[in-house]
Amino acid sequence: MQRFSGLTLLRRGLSGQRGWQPQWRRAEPKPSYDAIIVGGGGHGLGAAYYLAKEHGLRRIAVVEKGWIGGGNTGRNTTIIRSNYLFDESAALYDHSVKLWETLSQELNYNVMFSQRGVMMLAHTVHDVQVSKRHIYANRANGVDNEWLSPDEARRICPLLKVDDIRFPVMGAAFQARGGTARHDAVAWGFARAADALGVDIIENCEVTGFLRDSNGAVAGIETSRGVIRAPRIGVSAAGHTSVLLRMVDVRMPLESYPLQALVSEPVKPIFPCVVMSNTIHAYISQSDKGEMVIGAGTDAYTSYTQRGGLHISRHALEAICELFPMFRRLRMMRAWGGIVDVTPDRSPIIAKTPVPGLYVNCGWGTGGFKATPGAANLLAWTIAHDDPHPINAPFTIERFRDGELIDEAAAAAVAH
Amino acid sequence: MLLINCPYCGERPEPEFVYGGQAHIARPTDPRACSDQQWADYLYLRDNVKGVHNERWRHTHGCGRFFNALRDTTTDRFLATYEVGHEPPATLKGAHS
Amino acid sequence: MSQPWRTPAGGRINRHRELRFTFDGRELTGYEGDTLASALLANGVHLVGRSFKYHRPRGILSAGPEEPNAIVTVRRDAARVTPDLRATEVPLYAGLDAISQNRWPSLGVDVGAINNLLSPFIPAGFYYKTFMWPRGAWRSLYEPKIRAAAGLGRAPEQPDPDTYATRFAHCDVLVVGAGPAGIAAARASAKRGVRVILCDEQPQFGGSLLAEPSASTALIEGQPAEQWLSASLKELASLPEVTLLSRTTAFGYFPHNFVGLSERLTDHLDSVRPGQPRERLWQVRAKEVILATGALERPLVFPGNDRPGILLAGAARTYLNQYGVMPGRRAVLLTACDAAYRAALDLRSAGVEIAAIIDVRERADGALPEAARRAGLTVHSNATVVGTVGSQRVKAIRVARLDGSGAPQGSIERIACDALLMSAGYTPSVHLFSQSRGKLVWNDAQQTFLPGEPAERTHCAGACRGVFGLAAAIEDGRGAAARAGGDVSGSSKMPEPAAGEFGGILGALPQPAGKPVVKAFVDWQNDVTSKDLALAAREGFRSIEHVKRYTTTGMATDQGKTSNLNALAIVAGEIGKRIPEVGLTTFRMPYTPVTFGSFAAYTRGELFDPVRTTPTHEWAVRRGAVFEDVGLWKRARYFPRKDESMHAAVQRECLAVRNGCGMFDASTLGKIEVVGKDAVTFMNRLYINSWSNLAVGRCRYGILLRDDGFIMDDGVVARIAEDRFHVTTTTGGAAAVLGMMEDFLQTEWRDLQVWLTSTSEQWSVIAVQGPKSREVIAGLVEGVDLSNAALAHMGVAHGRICGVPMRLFRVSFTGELGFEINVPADYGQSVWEAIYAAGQAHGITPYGTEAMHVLRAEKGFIIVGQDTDGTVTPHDAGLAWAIGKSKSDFVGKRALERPAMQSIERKQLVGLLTGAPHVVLEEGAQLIASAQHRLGERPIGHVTSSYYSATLGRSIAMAMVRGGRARQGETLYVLADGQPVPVQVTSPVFYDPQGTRLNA
Amino acid sequence: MPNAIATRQGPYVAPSALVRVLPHAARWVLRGDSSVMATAASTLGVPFVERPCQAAAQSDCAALWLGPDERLLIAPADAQSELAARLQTALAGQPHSLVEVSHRQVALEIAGEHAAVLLNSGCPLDLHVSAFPAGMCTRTMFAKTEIVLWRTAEQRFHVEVWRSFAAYLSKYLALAAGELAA
Repeated sequence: MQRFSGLTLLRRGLSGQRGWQPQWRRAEPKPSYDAIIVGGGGHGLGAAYYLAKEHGLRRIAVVEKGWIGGGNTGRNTTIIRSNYLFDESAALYDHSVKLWETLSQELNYNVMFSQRGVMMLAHTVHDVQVSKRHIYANRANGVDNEWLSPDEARRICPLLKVDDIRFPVMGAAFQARGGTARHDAVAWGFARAADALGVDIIENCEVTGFLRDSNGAVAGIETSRGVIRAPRIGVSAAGHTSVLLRMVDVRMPLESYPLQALVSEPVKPIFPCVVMSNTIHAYISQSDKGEMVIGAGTDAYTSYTQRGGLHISRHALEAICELFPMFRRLRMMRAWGGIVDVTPDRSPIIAKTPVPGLYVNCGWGTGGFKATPGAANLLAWTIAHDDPHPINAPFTIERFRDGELIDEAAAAAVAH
Repeated sequence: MLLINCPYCGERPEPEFVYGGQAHIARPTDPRACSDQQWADYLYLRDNVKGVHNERWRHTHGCGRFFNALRDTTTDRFLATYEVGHEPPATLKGAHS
Repeated sequence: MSQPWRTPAGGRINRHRELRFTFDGRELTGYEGDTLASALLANGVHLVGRSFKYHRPRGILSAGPEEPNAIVTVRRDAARVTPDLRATEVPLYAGLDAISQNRWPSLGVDVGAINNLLSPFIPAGFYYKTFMWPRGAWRSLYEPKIRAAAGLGRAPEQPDPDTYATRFAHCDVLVVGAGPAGIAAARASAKRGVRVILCDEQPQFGGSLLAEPSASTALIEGQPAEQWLSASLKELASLPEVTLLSRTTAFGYFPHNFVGLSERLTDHLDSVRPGQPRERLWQVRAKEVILATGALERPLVFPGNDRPGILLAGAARTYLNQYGVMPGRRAVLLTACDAAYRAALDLRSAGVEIAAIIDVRERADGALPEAARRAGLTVHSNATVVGTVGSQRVKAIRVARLDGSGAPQGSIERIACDALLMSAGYTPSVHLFSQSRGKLVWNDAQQTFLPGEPAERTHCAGACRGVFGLAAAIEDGRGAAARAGGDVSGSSKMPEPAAGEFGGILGALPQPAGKPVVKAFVDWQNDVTSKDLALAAREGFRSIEHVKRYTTTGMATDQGKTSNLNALAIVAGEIGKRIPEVGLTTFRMPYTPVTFGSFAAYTRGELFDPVRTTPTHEWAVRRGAVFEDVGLWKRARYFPRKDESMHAAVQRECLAVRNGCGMFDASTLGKIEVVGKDAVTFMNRLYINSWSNLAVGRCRYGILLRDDGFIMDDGVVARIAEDRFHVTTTTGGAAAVLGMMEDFLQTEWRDLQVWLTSTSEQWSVIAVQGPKSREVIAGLVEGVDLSNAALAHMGVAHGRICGVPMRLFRVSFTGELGFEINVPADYGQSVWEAIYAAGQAHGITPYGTEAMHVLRAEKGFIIVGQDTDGTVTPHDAGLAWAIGKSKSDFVGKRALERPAMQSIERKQLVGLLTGAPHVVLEEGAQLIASAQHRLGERPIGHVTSSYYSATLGRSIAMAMVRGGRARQGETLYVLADGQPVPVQVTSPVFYDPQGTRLNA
Repeated sequence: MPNAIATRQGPYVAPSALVRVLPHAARWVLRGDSSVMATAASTLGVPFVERPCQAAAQSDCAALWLGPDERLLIAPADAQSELAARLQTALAGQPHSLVEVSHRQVALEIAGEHAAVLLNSGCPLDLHVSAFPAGMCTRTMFAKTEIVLWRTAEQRFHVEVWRSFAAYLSKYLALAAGELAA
């Protein structure tokens, strides 16, 4: 692998930036591999990288229907945090945050992980109770999270309007280690590093079926570019997981919804952290390029169209304009949609499937980006050991049958 | 904002409706006879079809009625809507995969 | 002389109204009808901005929404500051104050221009390759620097004082674009008598006709074009079913022919009337959509193509003919198509010297080139520009002949000029068609993507589908209208475009070998050069989406309107593929940027979400109550007496209830009337409780689960008649419970004869609680015997209070003798006041939600959503007693039998008492089993409710603890801020466990 | 006899040009099959109409089709108890649900040349007279509140809204009406 550094950039600058090699090879599918990852997003590429790096597998392929990083990896709002309520979730997401903290060096690719802090606003007495429960639970689990008064919140984010709004801000939970990263770089960085370890990254290769051996175990995949055999296959295909697993007659507790996001035109730095409000549905940060990056909600109905309704983006901007009334004059430059796969308890699945040799990583809903290195790392472990790592052991498919839900959504539920 | 053809009121804008998930998932008549797996299947397993999806909507802010629809989840185009308790229109049934 | 570059006459500006404006503090003048760009050009100002990365001086490239260079901030006043506006779209008004961006200290002298010298070392994607060492420096050093360099204008820092509006509209035909094709389509549609909306982003309708010279001899339907335009617009304006929207951009095409339009209402006005909305978001549902969105001219990619003074040929023509502005005195045209010759001819007529026409094509022998030659203009075909000269304005160009292989050869001729017009041809504007998910098809003849199979009821007309030329566009517009009107007689055939109206080239012009420092820009704003695209291709980025993301081409505020096709062609060339094989990046909304405020429109402050208030709200406000938001409701949290703290007020309110009488507005609770002969069966199937044995005139605490076994809601349910229940729900759960009930009734239990009606707002509910409550209401109530014998705890009676009908519940959420008085809502405040007056003798005290929470916690009553969290079963909450034991099924029952639901390690509801009575635990604090917490040791529970109880003279708390009920008597430790606090696990019922008080 | 007699007070409604509050009314939600609806119509003295989204009105009484088995009955406030008794008597023996909701909601009238345009500031329905003629009624949404919308004349609408949403609806209308005045 050609090393990236300021020095090499300088040196190549003297010769017109010639001599750079492709960051990953354009691999042709081989007849067989030790393991195949289906899905060339950050999660899938990362899983291939960790399989090669930490588990010594050498013959690995990642097959991607389109271009790598073109799914939810490249369509999210890049928020990274680990302040989840339940012990199992906090452990999972914090595993990921720890990997994020050294990922640029690990991959020799600047993924621009920016620990700007994530502020989650509380607008009601109930919100305050829920926030504090998160904070105390997180701290007990070694995850940083602190309570901010409205004044303290404004000291960190001076543009935030806390009074004279429909739902005044009563405080906020703040995770300083949270932040954002450059989404495309994560896919490319994992691809380049995996490629350097011999992983074949095969783009424009759509899976059309699975091969099974006489015991019912998985034996390979049928693709638009021919049959590829492997005894172990990890599916990391986000919104299309249900479609793929149906090919081996496994129905998944998943539904795929459109999720939208949008950015403003770029402006000079003005916004120092990530601000989220689950109560009024506002999610905002500023990108390195200066755009305000805003997450909108999911549409009400399942869809694979990668687009959503106007009322969904309106709703997102209503909330942003309420909290940041100076942003009413900013303009939406671009909006886009992704497909998110949602489980009944809003927690992911990283697990073995009923089919031997077939593993799945899915159900990340709206929060998959933050988990990229962690999920990849754990999927690789699970494939390598044919058994989950203790961190992802609770995130099975069977938890729904047994009632062992990790219900992050319900835990924030409002009643009274 | 979709335009949805309520079988009772005609074409109406999406804000009047509430999505009701996959259609034709009947609650087992004798839950005691269900295994844990069967009960979990009823609660949680969904086809999540990429293609023609059989789904429920309720015209909550209109006539209040639940009804069923066939919608292509790759285009969001509705093929048909029909009343609860009815089967999807025969001509379209083949489309359901 | 003011406006030295203005023509003596002509154009569509109002020369009778001169407008003063400033640019970077310099005072200038223009005319009404100018854009900021045309006014700047009229003053000879070409240097307008600096590019994003290299801070290169930039001028005005275009005359429309595709402008990548001339990006400015407009400041109407201190708060009305709008960054990142295109000068080509900013309407001039008196007093306009425009400021250039991305430069320091000034536009002329910009320190950031050093980046231009460093450019060899900062190619596309350089930041992925560096800034990684040392690790900590990213956050402290590199990232702040990168961020400071990025961004264009400055965001406003004061709240926007403007207002925004929105409107839903419906039509039979929406026509987007009021050029010749759009107007023809609108007229033809309107003739059928249907509802038509015609919108255009420009202040005036006419599209390309506006750029025609006023003396144009072009004929439309036998009339001079100008006459046809005004007659058409007059006709359209006279029709009641036609809506004409100028300054209105169709920015988004959503499913089912739903189109978002952004109408700009005040940005062109000198002053704005208070309350006048700045913009209106139109949300249009159209039966048929006709897209007549025209085409955008492509720039040419050649070395030094970004200097101020270099602009699109069509833009030059627009400035001349529409605005009466000469872009230079000595111009050169560099072209790859015939249409651009019109610019040279028109400028020549206006007295501009045309130094040369350089045509990169081998031959230039169409009608227009011939006309140019006849006019005495020098045409060099088979030649190209290999460089430009000038720092802040082009001074000269360097021209070379092309050899047989198409490469520059031979001597280079320098031609002095102060303007370079360029045209690579036109790209049809397929943005909205693509947004609608219509298929784009590569057209080899036109070398562009054209609309193919539509996904919606969409019809394209004119240049946006490759139909160029006036007559063809008109015919096509009428054809589209016919198709939209249901005429299927094969009229979707494309009219034959006039010869010479299309054509051109894609990609970079041939460059001389060597010369690595000279830049040929593809994306002006983001400073992406043809070399950057080549580098991306070398580094393995072969998908156009990858190239776009790696180089940022097409990702600037113009979203690639001028750059996308050129970039695609260059990438295709680099990797040796045909353009359609490389693919096209997806078109996404918005077509041009749309103000956030117009999306939010009226939705702000008290209109952000409805503020729901109860019938006694006004009284509570008068009493100085402090309110809390619960869902959309405002509920009185406590009623402080002057200078009283919340803590003191709550203690006082609690003690008043315990010792005398308190009153509380419980109106926000959801209420559902369940009626029908099968009502009891329905309730049995739904709730965990048994209802068969509930007598008429009695009520019961009911619990509702989801079918996964977890508590969803709770509330008191009264049997009003054999076939009628009055069901109450939590405040936040009302809509969800009704929805779930309807779901079961309509889709699962269609055998039941039951109807549901929401009565949440029919009833105002006044809780009168405390040992004196009976005496307080006795004097007001008629027709009900309030004695314990006649109306025992959980009894329900009908009667009158203060002369109005009432449903009286003897229920208690406080543990005291109490009544909940339901009266029709409009009487709520009046009855409340009467009770308050009657209670004066007994020290009646209004209390809020906070005291209510304390009182119920003293009794160990849960609050769904606070003590439960969606993962709690009735067993967990200590409510298993409520389950109707003989029932074979109810919603949630089967799920309760799953293994995990049976675990003794589940969290269960318990009480907690601190050793020190004054220590009030933090809600949400975590519980651990030992005094020392080891990091990573998982907590065994959490505090759900915690208060200081004035009644008990100590703190109390409720908690969910693993295996909690078996731990009664144990000492656990509470982990919050500071040292763990020891607590004793107890029953959650702290007060009057026998219930003697509420049965009094 | 109690010494205090309660008075009726509707919710706050923000004033604006095209909007006025209609007088208190008696209201019921009636559920049942078409024979129930026919009985109720004759009791109320309004025509029996089965067409979806159609109101039947006569003098001060109206029956609004809200769903296939649902009507909103509206009558003068002072006729409330008498009509309630007559309805109960007439409907006795027929399966039905009659629930009084007189105080649940409040009625506004929006009238004038711009009435439909004003409503379209928050209501996503096609209110062109060809699509929503006089006599048509339906539950629908106005911005973030549910309403019942009934066109009583080409330039006049009767809007029913739950009482706690009346302030929101009327303030929204007042704001949107401001720009129409211009």
